[in-house]
Amino acid sequence: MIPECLAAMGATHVVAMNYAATGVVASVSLTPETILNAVEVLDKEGYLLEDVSASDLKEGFEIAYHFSLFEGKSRLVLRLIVSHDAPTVPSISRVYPGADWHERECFDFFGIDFTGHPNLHYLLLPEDFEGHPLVKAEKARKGLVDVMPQTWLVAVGLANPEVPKPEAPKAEKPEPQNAIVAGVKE
Amino acid sequence: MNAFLLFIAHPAARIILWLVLMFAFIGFNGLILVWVERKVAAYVQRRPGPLHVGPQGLLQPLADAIKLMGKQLVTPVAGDKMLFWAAPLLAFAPVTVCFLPMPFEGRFNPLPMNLGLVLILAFSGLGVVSLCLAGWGSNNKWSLLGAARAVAQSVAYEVPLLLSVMAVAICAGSLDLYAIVRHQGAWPWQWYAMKNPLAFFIFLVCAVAETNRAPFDLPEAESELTAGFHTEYSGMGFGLFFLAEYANMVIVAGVAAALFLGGFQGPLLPGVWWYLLKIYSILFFIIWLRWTFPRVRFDQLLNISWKWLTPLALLDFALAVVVAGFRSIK
Amino acid sequence: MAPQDPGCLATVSTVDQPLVAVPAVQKLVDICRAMSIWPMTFGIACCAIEMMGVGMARFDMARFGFEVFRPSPRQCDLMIVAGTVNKKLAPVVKRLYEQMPAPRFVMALGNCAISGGPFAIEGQYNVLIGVDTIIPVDIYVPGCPPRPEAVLEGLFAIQEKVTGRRWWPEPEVGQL
Amino acid sequence: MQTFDPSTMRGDISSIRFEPGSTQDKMILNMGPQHPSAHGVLRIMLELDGEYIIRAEPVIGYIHRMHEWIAEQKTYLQFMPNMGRVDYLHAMAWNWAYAGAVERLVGIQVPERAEYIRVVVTELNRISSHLVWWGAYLLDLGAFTPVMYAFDDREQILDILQAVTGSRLTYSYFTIGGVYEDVPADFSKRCTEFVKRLRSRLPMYRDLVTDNMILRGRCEGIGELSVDVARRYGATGPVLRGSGVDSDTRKSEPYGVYNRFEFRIPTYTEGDAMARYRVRLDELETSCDIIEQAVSSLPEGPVSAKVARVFKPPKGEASMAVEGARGKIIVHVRSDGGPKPYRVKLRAPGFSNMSLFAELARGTMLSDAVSILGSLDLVIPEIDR
Repeated sequence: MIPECLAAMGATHVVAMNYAATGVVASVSLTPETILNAVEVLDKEGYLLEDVSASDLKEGFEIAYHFSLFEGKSRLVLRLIVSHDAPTVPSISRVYPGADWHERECFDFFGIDFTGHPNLHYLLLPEDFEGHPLVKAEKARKGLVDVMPQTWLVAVGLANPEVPKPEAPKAEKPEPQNAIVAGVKE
Repeated sequence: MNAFLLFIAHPAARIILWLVLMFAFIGFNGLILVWVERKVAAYVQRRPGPLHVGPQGLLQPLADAIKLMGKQLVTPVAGDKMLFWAAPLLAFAPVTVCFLPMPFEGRFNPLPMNLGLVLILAFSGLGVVSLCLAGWGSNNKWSLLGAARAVAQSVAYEVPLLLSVMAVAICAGSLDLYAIVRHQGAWPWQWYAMKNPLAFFIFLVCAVAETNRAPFDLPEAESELTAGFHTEYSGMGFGLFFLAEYANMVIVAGVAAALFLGGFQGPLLPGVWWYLLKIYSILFFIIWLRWTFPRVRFDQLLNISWKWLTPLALLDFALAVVVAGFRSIK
Repeated sequence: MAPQDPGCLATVSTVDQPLVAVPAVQKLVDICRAMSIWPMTFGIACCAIEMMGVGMARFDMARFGFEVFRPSPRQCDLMIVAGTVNKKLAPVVKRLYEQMPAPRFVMALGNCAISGGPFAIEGQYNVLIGVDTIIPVDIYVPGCPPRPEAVLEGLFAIQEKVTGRRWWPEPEVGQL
Repeated sequence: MQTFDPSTMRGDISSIRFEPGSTQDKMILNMGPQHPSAHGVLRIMLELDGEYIIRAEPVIGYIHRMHEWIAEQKTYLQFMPNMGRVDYLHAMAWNWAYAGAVERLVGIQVPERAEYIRVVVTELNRISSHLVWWGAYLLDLGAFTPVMYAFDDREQILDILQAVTGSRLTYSYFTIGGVYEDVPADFSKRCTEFVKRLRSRLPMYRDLVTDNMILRGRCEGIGELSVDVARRYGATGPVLRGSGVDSDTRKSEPYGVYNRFEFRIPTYTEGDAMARYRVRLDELETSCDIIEQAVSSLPEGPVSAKVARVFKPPKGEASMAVEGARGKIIVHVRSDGGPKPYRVKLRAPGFSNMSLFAELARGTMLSDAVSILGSLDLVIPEIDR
């Protein structure tokens, strides 16, 4: 399932994901230092840049790069986390020029500073806009453990495989299942 | 009655009468042509077109004209005010002169002279000056681009146009439109369009280009240059350009009808009706072209002229000279 | 509807002396104005497609004199604000309005142009709550997007506003 | 022309930023936001040398409508209507991408009939989107008539779809777990009739428009795009297929019931505007094929799984890729277990395709820029979101 090229990336974690449930084949955890190398690896393999998105978490801004091949179910997500105080990450627009606008969009919404970006300024928002609208309030932020699927958390070591198992079904599985299938309150 | 005939006999009076008539004709014709254009467009596009303003929308152009007169006239602050307002007048003024030597009717010639064709060609060439001034005076980049295109286009298409006209003039042995018409007959096989179809074709293409009509409407290319050279004109400033465009169309159609389609010659009907019929057929053709074809690109436009039309026209001219030469020897 | 921004009052409220002060002539001019309203080709969002649709063969607004879509604001009579106006676009809309020569009309087409529509959420950061906060609007046509029939009705309403009477028969209920 | 000093220029920051000091012999031209070929409110700043483009920079954001922000304020189902407004020309695909992503997140099985209906309405919508593009592109090239014919055909589709969805344009027909309502009884018949009608019109379009010499002159060899550039910029959809890559989400990651149908993915290898044009026209036929197959095998049954109005999906994230008329649409949904999404990211194909423009337009003429812009098939609200 996991493409072999991912080994050359220097990733901290490579987790195979269930495509039917997430639409992604593998999740690769990186750091700002390794992202450029990782992207170059993907470029050599002929991956297409789908998008660069960010998300505001307790741990910092999570930046997710989505790549896929021309054919087959091959979506990869490269993710890395930068701190709220100094959200800097090298720009990949040198390798993938299409990332230029995606990174500017992340700057618009979250204020992430992509170093080495040719023209990092507001793309979608007015040039005299102040602030970054998708940054959440401190208490509205959730941690990685709250937004990531259990399998991923276990694989990267953020949750213990033994401990959450009895807990997790109570916390996540039965509740939504009930709400969805039985909830015929029209 | 006698007094009137005497009055008519005086050349100056004839010219004045003719000019008055022509002004009425240009104005009225502009209105009719706008309606015809919209109706033809609507027919091509399978929709009703103007329908409810007057019977079959006949009053629509009148409403447009009166509305345009009632609009505020905006002068760009940074533009050259004098040039800006001189341009539409200059676009319209030569048009009236061009109607003077037009052979509407064989028996009535307001200004007998043997240089009618030269007069028309000289004055219709003035039109591009007005586009140039409009583009420059507006101080608008779109206008400037439009004006630059207009000048290049006009220069490129004057050449084959003149050559094709000269081919006919040489055959007819005259530059007087009346003489050229008389040189042809009432029936299609006696027309220059049949005798020299290449010149006719070249003339038609150049005529469309000279009047800035689609597919050669680059100076005002809507989807590229907003409105081209008349981007900044409001109200009647725009209206005059509009009117001049339609009047120019009539002029080229009139010249084409006289040079190639036998002008006022025709069986049964009085000549003026034949002439109008021929003019309007050509106009219909030009309108039809506009609603059918996409626009050519600028360099393609120039290529068509310099690489195809000009050599062809030269060839045609040479042939005409040879033919005319042989005929004179006989 | 008075403009909420006093900045454009000066441009809106100046009235020139009429050239011909004969009521009959003025009435005629008014009718001509109403029968020849040229809209600007200025589509912003979803409503622009319905604005295009109303110009196309099935609805054909040319029947009633709205034939010519002019790309240059200098030659337009009607600005159809067809879509959401946000803070980045607002100065542009205002400038376009100022570039149009008088008499000019503005139609707010669709809920976004009227009131921000589905984007007028508490705490939102970018969308203008109605285009009438920056320019005066003559006619509001609600819908998301309005059907072409509604756009036509809106255009008729402008004619009615200019001339004081409705020119075309009311459509029968349920006919459409 | 007036001389001016950029340093004293007030106001528009984008223009000042674009102007690098002295621009002798060059002209800075602002195309849009109100420009006939800007397809909405796109603005392009151009540096021109005569009519040749030295540098182009699109300025977008004039119709940024905060969809991603709104998603965080609304419940999962409440956000659905926004999907019809992201890309109003192919609203069904966006509907599907979002509904599909949420369905993946909670693990809902969509009933068979709903899947088939989804396919039919999405393909109908794709045809209508391509027809609008076709008309608008030719309008850009200065042909005024084809758009009327395109809209004529499109109105037939809208008639069918409004009977199904109750709306002409901004559909919100999909729900989480199926479609909102069953199709009317004569749906299949009308679809078949429409396909027949469109097929009979396509040869006319080819003869009158596609084979026109002037049109070819305006399209062939314009805006040539190599596969590598397309890949690095993330171009998808007809833009990518015009460069010869046989890549279509309907085939590569089949969603819904697309793997049950036989259809051909048209590709052309030239990579120019004409190739993109041909791909889109061929896709009309592809869509017709799919509609015919789907309509003829439309199963009976419910059209929607039972899903509560407000529900809480498990924490986690899901992505759904859908082939839209303009390319690969992806919706990423991230849930924290609450009733509202934690983050929704919309991947608009037009966004990536648009970013190609600066690359393609360099060195071409102004008229070519218009042609390239049209051949990329842009819907600005989708780009700005």
